[in-house]
Amino acid sequence: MHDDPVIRVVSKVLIPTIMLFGLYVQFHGDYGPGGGFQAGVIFASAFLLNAIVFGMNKGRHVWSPAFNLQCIALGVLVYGGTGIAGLLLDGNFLDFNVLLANPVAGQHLGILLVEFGVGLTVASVMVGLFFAFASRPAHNRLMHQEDTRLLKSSTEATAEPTTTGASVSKKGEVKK
Amino acid sequence: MNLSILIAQWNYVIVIALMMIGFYTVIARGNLIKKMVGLNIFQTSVFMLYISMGKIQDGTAPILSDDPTMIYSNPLPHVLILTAIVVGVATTAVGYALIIRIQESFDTIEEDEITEALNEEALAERLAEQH
Amino acid sequence: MNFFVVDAFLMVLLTIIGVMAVKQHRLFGVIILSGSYSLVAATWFVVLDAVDVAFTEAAVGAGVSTVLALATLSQVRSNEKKRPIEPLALTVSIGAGLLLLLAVMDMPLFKDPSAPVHVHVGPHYIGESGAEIGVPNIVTSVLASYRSFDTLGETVVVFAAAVSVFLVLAGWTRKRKSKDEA
Amino acid sequence: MNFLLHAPILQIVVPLLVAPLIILLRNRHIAWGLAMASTLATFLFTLHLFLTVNETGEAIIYELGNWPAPIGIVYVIDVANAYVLPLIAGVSAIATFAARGLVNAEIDIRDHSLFYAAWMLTIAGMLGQVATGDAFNIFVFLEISSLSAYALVAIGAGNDRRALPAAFNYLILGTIGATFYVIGVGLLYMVTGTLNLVDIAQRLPAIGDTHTGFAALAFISLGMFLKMALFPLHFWLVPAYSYAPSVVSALMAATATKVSVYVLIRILFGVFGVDFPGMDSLLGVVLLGLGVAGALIGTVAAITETDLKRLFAQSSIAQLGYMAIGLGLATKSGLAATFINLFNHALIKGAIFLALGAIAAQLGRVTMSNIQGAAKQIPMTIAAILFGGMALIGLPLTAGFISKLYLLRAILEEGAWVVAVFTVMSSILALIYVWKIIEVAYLNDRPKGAPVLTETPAQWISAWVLVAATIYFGVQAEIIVDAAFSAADLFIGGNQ
Repeated sequence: MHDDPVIRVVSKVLIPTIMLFGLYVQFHGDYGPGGGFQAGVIFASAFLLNAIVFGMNKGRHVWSPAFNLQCIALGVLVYGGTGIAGLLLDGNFLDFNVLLANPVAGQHLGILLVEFGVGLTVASVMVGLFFAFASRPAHNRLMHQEDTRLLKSSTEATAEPTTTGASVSKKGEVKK
Repeated sequence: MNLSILIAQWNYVIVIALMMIGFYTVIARGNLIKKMVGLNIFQTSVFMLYISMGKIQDGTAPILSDDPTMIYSNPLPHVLILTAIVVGVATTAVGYALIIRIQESFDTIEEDEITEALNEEALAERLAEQH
Repeated sequence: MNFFVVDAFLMVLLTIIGVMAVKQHRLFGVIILSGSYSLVAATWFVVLDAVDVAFTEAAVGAGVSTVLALATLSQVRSNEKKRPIEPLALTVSIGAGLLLLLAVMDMPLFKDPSAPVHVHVGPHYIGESGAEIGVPNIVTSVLASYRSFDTLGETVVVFAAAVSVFLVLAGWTRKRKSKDEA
Repeated sequence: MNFLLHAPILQIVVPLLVAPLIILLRNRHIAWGLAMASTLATFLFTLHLFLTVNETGEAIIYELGNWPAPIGIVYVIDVANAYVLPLIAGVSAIATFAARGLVNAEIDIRDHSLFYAAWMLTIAGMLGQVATGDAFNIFVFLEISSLSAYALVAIGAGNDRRALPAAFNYLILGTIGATFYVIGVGLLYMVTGTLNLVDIAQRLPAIGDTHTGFAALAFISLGMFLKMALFPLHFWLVPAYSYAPSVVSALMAATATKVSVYVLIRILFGVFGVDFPGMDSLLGVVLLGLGVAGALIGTVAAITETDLKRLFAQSSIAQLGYMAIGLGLATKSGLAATFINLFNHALIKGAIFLALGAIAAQLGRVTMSNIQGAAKQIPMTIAAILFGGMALIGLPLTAGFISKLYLLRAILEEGAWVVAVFTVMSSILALIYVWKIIEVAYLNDRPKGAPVLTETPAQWISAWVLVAATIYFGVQAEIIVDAAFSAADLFIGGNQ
């Protein structure tokens, strides 16, 4: 697919637009429909488009799996941290009124922060899920190759499987 | 049952019918993907039940405007269902991940074939146990 | 009247898609029908004033779920094994349906402004959220402030889904981690 | 500021936020340390709540975001859930301690931080369900704990591929159960306009005898029956417990179904109340009948099993049957008996499954044939299983005896002789499978060529902590009995 110039050019235009729209949905959620969750999904779709058009490896290069996993956790922590902040400022957990001197301003800040947390987690989870599902066959093939090497190198066909995944793929291997 | 009420409440009646289509698919179908699809239909229909109860005569979307006479539909069911949709997709993702692993281990996603494989294994174990 | 026509049309459409999805044996068709079911449901949500829900349902039910389903489909047999109607399952689902129909008997009328949901807690959100939170979208106010803890739970559910899928599939994260730790 | 003032929420938030922290740091040693520290902290918080609530006798209401009920979500800690929370937190802390060894043995090293994250989420989800005072919040936390539990069960596929279909069935039935619960809550919300449990309970009597209320009751009960694996909706439980990694089986067998039982009690007795129309037939016919059937069939099924994890999973079905019988009596003493049983059974099953885990870590599976004569090689581990088994039968000096005693007393108060006979019969039948284990492990010699089993104090200490607790609460039963009766008192007033 990455040879098709039309798709390449169109997606180069589309990807930033989708991201911009994602940001709009994220921050306009106070005034119209939208919010962290919807924005997260939209934002993620930009990354998915990038990965589909320019290849999985390039896609993974943009947002590395390790960093992605950290973003997933970070979003939840931002949300929870906002709650804890309310608690430290002598309010209850998730009390936004105490965040700033003016309760309504505090509510605004609180909502902004938690929506950001939701958006961050959702966007990274969606990208993460996509890679986890889409890379599965390639990953499997890799494991199969390793198993074949293992089987060749040792005469024992019952070599201890090293990982949970490998034990499964080994069964498939033996079947063949 | 009073038929006239059912006709007046036809909206709920159809939602219930949809729910049961989904529910039947989950419990009756043996294909695991079909089960997940049934679950999706079942849950979406439950969302519709909630949204139905939030609707009010002549209401509009619950986004405040300057017009004080405006009637808004109840936002609470909307919030609950937003949460429920997210929970639903989370379950779906885990379900599909399990289906992929089941396919790799059992080479099928038909429930009866999996059960057959399981029974064979259990039988073999029982025989091994007796010896 | 307009509302009735659109509502009825979408409801009928949903029923047709639902029945087709159950009867279809090609899994690709089943998944696409399931996605379109969510999409039509999203449209229906707009008609019933639930714009935020519609947005999410379209993005998630029609989008994410379908993508995940197709990713799964690419690795399995593409047809469902045909099987006869299960009498027990049919009885159970009809029983549950009848129970719900019974519930409809005493339900507050559809769109009735005097229904409990429209007089008890809901009006507080509609009437006071402007002053208490100052955000025009009431759904956002309720979601992020009044019922903020539910939304924290929701975010954690998404997080849990990611953790669970990575654990189950043990795909790319696992590969990276072998470098870091093992 | 005083952290203890926020204990009602911190007990949930600490494990909930430790999960992402574990992922962020991604070091398996830190992961275990964090899990251990947070479960301990949670246990202390719940203990503090238990003591405070029992001292003052008043419920603690914690308003999240400072929004009062029913506008916002509130957490309500009363004598009933202050009794359940330390149990869950305590068993979780002990299981987390045992996890150090068991996880190393059974789970791939690269999955450890993910595992501990899911582990913490399961615990946080269970605590949240128990502590919350909001009907929809129960659903959210139920899903947090269930979703991570599905994955935890599925990791068992590293040892046995049957964990995968087990996890999938668990997922489908768990989701159906949760969706039924949501339907029921929706119907309740429809007629009352509120989601706060106390508020619903106050508004329900005014609604009167409606079909909608009855359907809500039916759907919530069905959903919870599925979640608590009440016979005949129990078929997901046995595979899920037996193929999950040992430490997961231990946590789930000890706590997961108990949480659902508690939620059922809270909704049935705390929201609908015993006088709700249709309640008498649900309790007196459905719960009592299914309870008796479950108690008998679970025990009989346990006798036929040769795999010990499966055997004790089947016995859980029987024990859940006893709990259902207690609820079905619809009396204060019946409810108190269920509360006692809930507590004791959690300790017993936790002990048994942790001990089984110590063996499974070496052998992969624990069957009657591969523990032949094991008592000589691993006396402490086998003895823990033995004590657990004796407590399951209900022999004196164990906590199981107290459970059976109060259950029988409650049954006889109602004059339900038939139920009493069946309950005793099921207990006596339980003797058979415990005897089978004694025979195999103590009276047989270890066959030649069988793998040599070893044990270190680190492996059996956690099981023995729970065994010691069963014995302690079997002798010093007053603490539990008093707490259980005051919890029951909350739901069924003194006139009954």
